Amino acid sequence: MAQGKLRVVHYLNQFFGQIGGEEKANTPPEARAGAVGPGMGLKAALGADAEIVGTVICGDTYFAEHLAEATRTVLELIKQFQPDVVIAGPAFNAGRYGTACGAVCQAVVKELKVPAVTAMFPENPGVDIYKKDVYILPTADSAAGMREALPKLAAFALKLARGEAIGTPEEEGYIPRGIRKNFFAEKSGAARAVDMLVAKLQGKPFTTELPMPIFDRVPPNPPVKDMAHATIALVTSGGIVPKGNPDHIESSSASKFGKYSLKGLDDLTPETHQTAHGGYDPTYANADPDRVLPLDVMRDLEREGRIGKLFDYHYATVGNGTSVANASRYGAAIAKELKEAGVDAVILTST
Amino acid sequence: MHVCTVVPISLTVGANRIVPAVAIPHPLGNPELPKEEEKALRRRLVEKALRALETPVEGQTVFEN
Amino acid sequence: MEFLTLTNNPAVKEKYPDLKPVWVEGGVDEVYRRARDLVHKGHRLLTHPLSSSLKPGRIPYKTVALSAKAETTVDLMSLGLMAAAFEAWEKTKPDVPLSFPAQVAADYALVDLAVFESALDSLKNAP
Amino acid sequence: MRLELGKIPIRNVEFGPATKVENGTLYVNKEELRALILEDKSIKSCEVDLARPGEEVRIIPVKDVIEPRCKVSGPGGIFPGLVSKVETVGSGRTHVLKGAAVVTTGKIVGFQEGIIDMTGPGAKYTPFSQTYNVVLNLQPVDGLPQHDHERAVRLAGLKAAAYLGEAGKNVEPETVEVYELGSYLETAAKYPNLPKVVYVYMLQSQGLLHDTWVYGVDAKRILPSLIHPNETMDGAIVSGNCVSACDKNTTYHHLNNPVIAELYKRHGKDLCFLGCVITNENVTLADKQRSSSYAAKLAHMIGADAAIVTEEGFGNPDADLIMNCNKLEDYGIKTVLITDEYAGRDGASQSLADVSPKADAVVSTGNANELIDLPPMKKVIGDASAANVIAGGFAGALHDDGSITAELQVITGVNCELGYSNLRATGY
Repeated sequence: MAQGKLRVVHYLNQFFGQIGGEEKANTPPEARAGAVGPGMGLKAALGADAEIVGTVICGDTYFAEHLAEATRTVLELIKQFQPDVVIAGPAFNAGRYGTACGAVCQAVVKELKVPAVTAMFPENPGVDIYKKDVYILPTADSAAGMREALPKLAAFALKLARGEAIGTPEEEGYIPRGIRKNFFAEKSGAARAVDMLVAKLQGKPFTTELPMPIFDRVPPNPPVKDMAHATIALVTSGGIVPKGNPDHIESSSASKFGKYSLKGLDDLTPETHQTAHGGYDPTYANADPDRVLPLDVMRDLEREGRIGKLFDYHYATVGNGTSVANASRYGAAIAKELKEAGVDAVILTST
Repeated sequence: MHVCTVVPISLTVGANRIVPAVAIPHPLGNPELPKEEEKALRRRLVEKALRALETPVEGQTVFEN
Repeated sequence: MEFLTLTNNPAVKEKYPDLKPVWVEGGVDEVYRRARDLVHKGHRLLTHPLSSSLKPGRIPYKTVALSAKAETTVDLMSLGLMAAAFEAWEKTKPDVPLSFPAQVAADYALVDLAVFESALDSLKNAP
Repeated sequence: MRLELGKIPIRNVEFGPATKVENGTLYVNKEELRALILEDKSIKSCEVDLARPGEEVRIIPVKDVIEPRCKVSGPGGIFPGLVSKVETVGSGRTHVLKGAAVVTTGKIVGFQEGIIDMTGPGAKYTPFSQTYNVVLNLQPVDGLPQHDHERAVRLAGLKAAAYLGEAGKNVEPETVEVYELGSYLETAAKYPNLPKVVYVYMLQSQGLLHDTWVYGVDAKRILPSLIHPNETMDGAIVSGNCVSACDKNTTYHHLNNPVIAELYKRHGKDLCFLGCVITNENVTLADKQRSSSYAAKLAHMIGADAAIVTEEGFGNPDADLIMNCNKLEDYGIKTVLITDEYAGRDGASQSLADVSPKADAVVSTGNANELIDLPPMKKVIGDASAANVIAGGFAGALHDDGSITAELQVITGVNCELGYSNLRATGY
């Protein structure tokens, strides 16, 4: 290997690592010397100054199901190559792959103190989870965007490896991380305010320097046609969990949601359930958790045939100081599971 | 379908079918009522939620009654 | 109007026994928790829960005034302010428990008292 | 109202037998100045020190910074209602010792902030590292209550600035700027085709160490009022703030309000500057509602099409800022806000305690939580132990060698929400 070249390590899943498709998604982490698959295109884009010294590959399912262990092993394999920079993906719209790329890059930055970059479709769930800690470049939603993505990834990785300053998302093209940083502008705040005001008055474009948080809008679902045969699920942000809070859902800024069986239960009592929520006085919910999650009434309605069936599980998280990004992620994950389980409609209760 | 005490928050976060609830610490109950009446109140709210789910909506809709 | 004063500030308790302030044992977050629970029950915040230009996680004392009567509906603005106050507390809370030299603690008590007093006329005269 | 502002550049400051300005140097008769300050029997001692740009000097904790000015002609005097008689100011002629400043220091409460470094990395964050500073270190008589202590230090600084300003009375200014605005009707008639702009000027008004004074009146006692921009240039608005150094408006800032300067600059070109509405930031929500409604109504009544709103402080006043914004926009008045941010040390937290979709045009003066390392200085003016309290959990840590690691918040003027400086934050 030529001396003085920047050392790049590439992370891929089983598919792009040319091990196989979904049937190989359980493959544990392994390392190869040199470039593999899209690494070839990346190599060309990196040019003469850098070299892909190794590729680490892990199956998506394996990574998702052994998160801590897989991250540790992948990290060890990456470390052996002594990289100057790590590139993961691109993952496009593959959710598990995107999440793995984010997790790998986050660990590389935090544990190995080596810069890392990944790329994926902006709506990949990996984006919301990791954008704060990791540089993520936006890509198309499928591998058709590979040719466009690789040169951008290569150029960004070279910048990182050389220790060059990374500019704003607008300048560099990465997905905004939501981190506020100071710098000295060319004009004073007052002069910028008057410029902005004049632009606003003249109907010309202007960019606010502090964007306000925005919330999603979703189109409404069609109504449930046959309630007597529908499966209805209960979901709550009011923190109703089995007594003892087995998943240790945090009382505020929840880092997870829980899924709990309602099989064989007709009524929630202080003996069986409690609230994990720290955002309101828990006395009433603890005395009778049905006040937040109306299981007793749902069972009555199920018996009477008003609804077809109450879904066997309820989902719960704590909507107290939980970031919008996390809340959306839990919502998406819960919705996906419910859809796969054939649930027709959901009653979401909030405190 | 969102059963929620603070309707404006539900509107802000984008829920489309909204049923206003009783109070923040007890959205589907009222500890001041006798047990049976409280359950009847809860049932009325859940039935309202089911009716909301059966109703076609164009956009965000609050089911007051 | 009649109002309800929540405080963990000994200076407020001492100077205004007539107001019968509700004493809160604990830090600013405990005052916030009590205020929030009252807001959930329909009381309205009368003073802003954040103190002037002080970080809530870095100060020992806070006094908050709420409407004495609970309404049947939750006041949305009060709710939002309590959420913002908790967020600000969370953001500024110290890694180790707060401790202040006696004189500094007394100064904090005085400033909280002064901020509360600057609201008193408005509170008493409000409809 | 027409004001001639004569600027006398100051390029050095020295002690001397007589207080005067000569060839750009401000000479200060230390004893005369001390005697003037000590006329106030509540002040036990007053040390006068000088701090020049580039010197290895740290001033801590800073209470206020004031620019020396004097009235040459026209009604009233500098700082009406506090130093001069209450008379409407803002017309005639005023002289400014440009480049000089009075800095008051002295511990009023144990958690007071306010650092000015005359050199090193901290210097580029405060405008007062570039001024020739006459520093008053003031100690009160024993047992003086903090309210009286605050007043004594505030008045001492104003008196000193007026005293030094007198030295420029008979000096020929290098430049004379003219600021003139007539009545609202005249002004609007003069530029019928330009959008009418009003400046909504928020003043911190929450009690001890968080107050502002207008013609000697405590701003928390006012209903929002109209004020002619020229009045601010003669010291109609004075700071009584000394907590949250980064985003308090010092009296110097009020005298040199950059929003007023910019609006004057653009007046008659792409906008028509009508004037200012001052409003407060009180403790009760009823007061906040009343003041924001009243301020927006005044802006509407004088026919504003657009407004710039500046905040003072953070947290609690974010509510006033957003109320002002919502209510102005509800009148159809296009609004731009200037605020600083408290986004946490890592910049990842929500910047403001209140938000609104109507706040779609916001200028940021930077994240006050960002950390900075301030190396030790050869000389510390003021109360070096104040830094110990900063270490005591307020915003940073004093190290053994005298260096300080702190949030930017401790530096005077760094995030001034009048938009005085160039610092801003952006999303990464």
